[in-house]
Amino acid sequence: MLIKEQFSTFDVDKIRDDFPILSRRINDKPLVYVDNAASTQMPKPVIDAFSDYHSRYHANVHRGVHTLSQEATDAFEKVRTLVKSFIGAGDENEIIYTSGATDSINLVAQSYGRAFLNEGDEILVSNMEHHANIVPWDMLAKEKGLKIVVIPITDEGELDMNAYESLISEKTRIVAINHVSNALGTINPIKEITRIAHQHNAVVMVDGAQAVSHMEVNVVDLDCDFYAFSAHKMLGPTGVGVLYGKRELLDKMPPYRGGGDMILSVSFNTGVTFNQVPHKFEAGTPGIAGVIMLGEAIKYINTIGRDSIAAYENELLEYATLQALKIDGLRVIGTAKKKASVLSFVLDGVHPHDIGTVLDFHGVAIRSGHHCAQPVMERFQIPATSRASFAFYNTKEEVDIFINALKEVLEVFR
Amino acid sequence: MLIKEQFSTFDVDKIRDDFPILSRRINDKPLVYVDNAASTQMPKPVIDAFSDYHSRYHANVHRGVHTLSQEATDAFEKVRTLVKSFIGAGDENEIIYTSGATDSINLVAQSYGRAFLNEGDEILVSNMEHHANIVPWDMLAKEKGLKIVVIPITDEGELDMNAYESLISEKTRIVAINHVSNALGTINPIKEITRIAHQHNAVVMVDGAQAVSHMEVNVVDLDCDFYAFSAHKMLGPTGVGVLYGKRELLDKMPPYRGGGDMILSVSFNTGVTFNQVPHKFEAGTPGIAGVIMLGEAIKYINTIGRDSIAAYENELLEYATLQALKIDGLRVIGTAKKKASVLSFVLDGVHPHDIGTVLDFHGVAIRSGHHCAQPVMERFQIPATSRASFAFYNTKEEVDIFINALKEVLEVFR
Amino acid sequence: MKQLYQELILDHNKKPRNFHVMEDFDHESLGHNPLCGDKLVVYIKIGEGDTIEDVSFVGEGCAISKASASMMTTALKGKTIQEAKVIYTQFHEMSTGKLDIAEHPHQLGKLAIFAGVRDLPARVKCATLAWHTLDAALEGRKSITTE
Amino acid sequence: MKQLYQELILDHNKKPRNFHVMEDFDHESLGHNPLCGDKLVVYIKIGEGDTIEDVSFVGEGCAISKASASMMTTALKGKTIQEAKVIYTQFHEMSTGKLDIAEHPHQLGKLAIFAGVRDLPARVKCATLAWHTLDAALEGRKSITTE
Ligand SMILES: Cc1ncc(COP(=O)(O)O)c(C=O)c1O
Ligand SMILES: Cc1ncc(COP(=O)(O)O)c(C=O)c1O
Repeated sequence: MLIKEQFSTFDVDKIRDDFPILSRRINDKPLVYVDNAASTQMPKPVIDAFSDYHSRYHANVHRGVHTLSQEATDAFEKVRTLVKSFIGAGDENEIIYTSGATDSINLVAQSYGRAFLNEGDEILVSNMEHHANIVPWDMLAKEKGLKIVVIPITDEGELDMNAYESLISEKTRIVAINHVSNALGTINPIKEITRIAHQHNAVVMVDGAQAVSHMEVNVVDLDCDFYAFSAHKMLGPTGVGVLYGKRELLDKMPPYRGGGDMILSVSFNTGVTFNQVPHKFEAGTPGIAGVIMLGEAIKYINTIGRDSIAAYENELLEYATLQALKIDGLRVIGTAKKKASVLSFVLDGVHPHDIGTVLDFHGVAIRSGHHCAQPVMERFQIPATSRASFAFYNTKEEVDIFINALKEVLEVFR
Repeated sequence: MLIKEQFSTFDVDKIRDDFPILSRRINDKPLVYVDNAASTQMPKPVIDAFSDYHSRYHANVHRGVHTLSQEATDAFEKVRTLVKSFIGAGDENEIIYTSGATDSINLVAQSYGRAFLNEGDEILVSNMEHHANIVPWDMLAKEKGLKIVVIPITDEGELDMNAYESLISEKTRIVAINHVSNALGTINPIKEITRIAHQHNAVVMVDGAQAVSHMEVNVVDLDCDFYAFSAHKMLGPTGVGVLYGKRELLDKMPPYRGGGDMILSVSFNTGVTFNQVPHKFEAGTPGIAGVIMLGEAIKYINTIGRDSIAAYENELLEYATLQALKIDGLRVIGTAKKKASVLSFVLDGVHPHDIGTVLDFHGVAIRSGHHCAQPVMERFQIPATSRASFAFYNTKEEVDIFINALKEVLEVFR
Repeated sequence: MKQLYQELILDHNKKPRNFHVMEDFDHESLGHNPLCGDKLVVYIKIGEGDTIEDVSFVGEGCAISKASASMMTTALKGKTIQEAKVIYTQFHEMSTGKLDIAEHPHQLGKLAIFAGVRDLPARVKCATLAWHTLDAALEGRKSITTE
Repeated sequence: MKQLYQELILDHNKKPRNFHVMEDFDHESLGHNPLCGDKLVVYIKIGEGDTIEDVSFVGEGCAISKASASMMTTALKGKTIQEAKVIYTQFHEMSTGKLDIAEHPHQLGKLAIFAGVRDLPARVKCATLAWHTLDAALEGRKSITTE
């Protein structure tokens, strides 16, 4: 009964009313959406911000003299301040809008990496990264003759900190690490990682895609050099993301994409001069409504509070893990001491894709596959996992439905 | 009276009802939005597609086994077929989703340009390009030691075809040209341009940002190698765009951004293998709702028909030009024989920014400035222009309000 | 769900037929779906009159892909290459929804049980992996990769 | 609109005061707003007791930037550098909405007419260009670029 009482301090019913999709039915069953690590659902205030924008004040931003353009620019720029506070940055010019976490990391690889790394330099990449924090470095490494060094992970799915300390050296120029692993749920000790990296003058690229909506984040305290995330994993829209970078790094980096807004002047006679940060990195018309909705998503999350969210999701995860472990032949992949609300598992003799399909027949949406983290699968010598990932709008009852559906899977396949 | 009769064949009142923002008031006057070249407004069916998506079937696309993910993937991929037909492409794998025209052109510069151009090669860029079709080439040229050669334009703002023929040579590898100039309205003879380019084995990058919503476009007939445009200039959302490329070129091009979805497999032992087109170029979670809205925008435009749109807009432009030329000291910049509905002008003794501000007091939204086409300003030796750009939801009455407001400007400043 | 995971499929999944390495084969190919991690090898021995004298497979995969491979081997043994190709084409068209087996005559027999994947686009590749691999083997390609 | 384009501003736009090149200056700077194309040069001559003995400008720009430059020159002539800096700061704060001149005492005098740009964010840079250029000139910077 303890669990029940704890849950009741969090008014999840009221919260669920804000998410229209949660009343959807799938195969005649209520939708149980526990695929939040892939993308979260959107509450009504965020959805409404879109039609409000396009019904009232849409225009292209920057440099427009007319009212609509000023209103749009205002709303668009104000979100920078919100984002700044959301991740504890010191200066809103350190907030660059991108089209997603993937775009943010590519920006760093293409701008910082291409400008400042040289043949023989090393990039340390953890074995638990999402492809988004591997492939850009791999492409850069091939282009410039760099070496990718892999930081191993333990059987629990934690970063092997001893190995990290012995692999890092004066050759290391970049450490690429996620704050939270989407495949394992592991929360990494970023502060300790940056401390060690900085002793070797390496910069740290933190992929925060799975972190920002689940815990308080303070980039100044973490002392990371870059921090990337996507709006769609924190109640916002797809196609919008953020790159935070330390001002002194951003200032010296060359631009990424060329186009309007990122220049001060363009002349075939006197050449091109670039704009200041953040605009230097924001070429062309940005996703204006998307950014405004990112702002609404932040406000929504702030109203609930990330501490409460983390506490509640943690309870959900613990409860789900406990129930899952009672299932014969179920093995949890990723058993780090500090975890976000991700439950990855394999079930003896049943392929994850079959689990996914059977669960879908019960209305339960989980993800099956390699979760864009094939090196994690390789590390654990499995082709794929099933992954349930919880958000603060999920309930204990939904966990029960999910667990019961898993038991059905066993009945079908054993 | 002829004009009046022609106008009445097009039911603009009915169309205007679809655009909620058009009932907005600015400074107590009805909004007259004639800044469509910067960004168009959004009709209700497109706005509604957003909340429908997020209220009913949002999930991350590709590889999801569950129902929502399949529905989202389906809707997302179906738009590729719509886009294909919209621009007359032969194969939907030639349609790459990007974050906008700027992103599309950067993709070509970074992928095709970096892989296949070498020191001493030349890129021909017209003098009427938007910065989006200049800066990416300029950045590439600096990186690889290429030469940018400028194709001049005439006093009317037409491409100087004789100069083009004499500038192009075996050294020319890329010709960068917009289909329609956003600063001048000029419609360029793309078919003739590509014919000449191909005689010299150069590829043609067409910036179609200002063209797609105003006229029928057929990339196969134009025989261009690449064609770029943005959703937000054709009733869709910001943050979404398209790159069309010929399949044989796309196939041999290296990827652009690295991340999820653009790979087939990632292993620290056996390396990275890339996905097929179009996915090779679509790293990370795309703007899913954005693409779905792009599809709705195409359907909306198709219902009206681009031929009718072009005819109606042409009448608006002719009427507006006629009225504007009656104003003492007004000079139209861009008087090409073939023009889209862009009216750029300067007014003796009054700075464009003052015109913009005064017009805004009258509820009229035009753009003042260099329109991200500074080389055009340099060419005509003016600091900036005022630009009214019409869409099919504008009316003759709005043109009258605009013209009357212009007359007010003169009263204030003379 | 019952529609797809019928007894027959579950049975072939649990006890796949012709599930062994063939020593004395004429054709062999490795099929790989990198996105699921599924991998299987198909072996073929050709007999008189271009008939498929023997066909077997080994590998890992989900129930759909394993049952599909298993049922493919039982269905094709003894068929001519020509006949096998026809069945391959029909199976592919059924899975991708291009062939409505309720409306059109076909030679799929029990394989028609896989018609249900048509409604599960994410699983079509599972059902067709073995078949694509078979086709590759017959055409002399050593390996194929499906997305 | 009447709020912003008042007679005084229109008059200074049409007949800018101190609108000429200065031969015998102590400070000079070029201000450039590349986004509007506006460019102006400010000249300053320093007299006894650090006073601004003469100040003039030339250049191109919109009515707001021209009137602002013109009225700046008339306001500052005879002031000490110290006083000029105070007015510069107050003008800047008024234009960006940080100083509410209705509430707080200030030394702006007639320059208060530019308070209206506060509501026109796109035009603030027009009003402040001359002032930023003046500040740069006093600090010895040859040119500045505002965005
Ligand atoms: C001709 C032209 N090309 C390219 C662009 C850039 O489009 P976007 O800002 O949507 O990337 C524009 C829009 O401003 C344009 O008018
Ligand atoms: C840890 C991690 N990093 C990066 C990404 C990539 O994010 P996006 O696809 O939004 O660019 C994801 C999401 O799939 C993720 O989970």
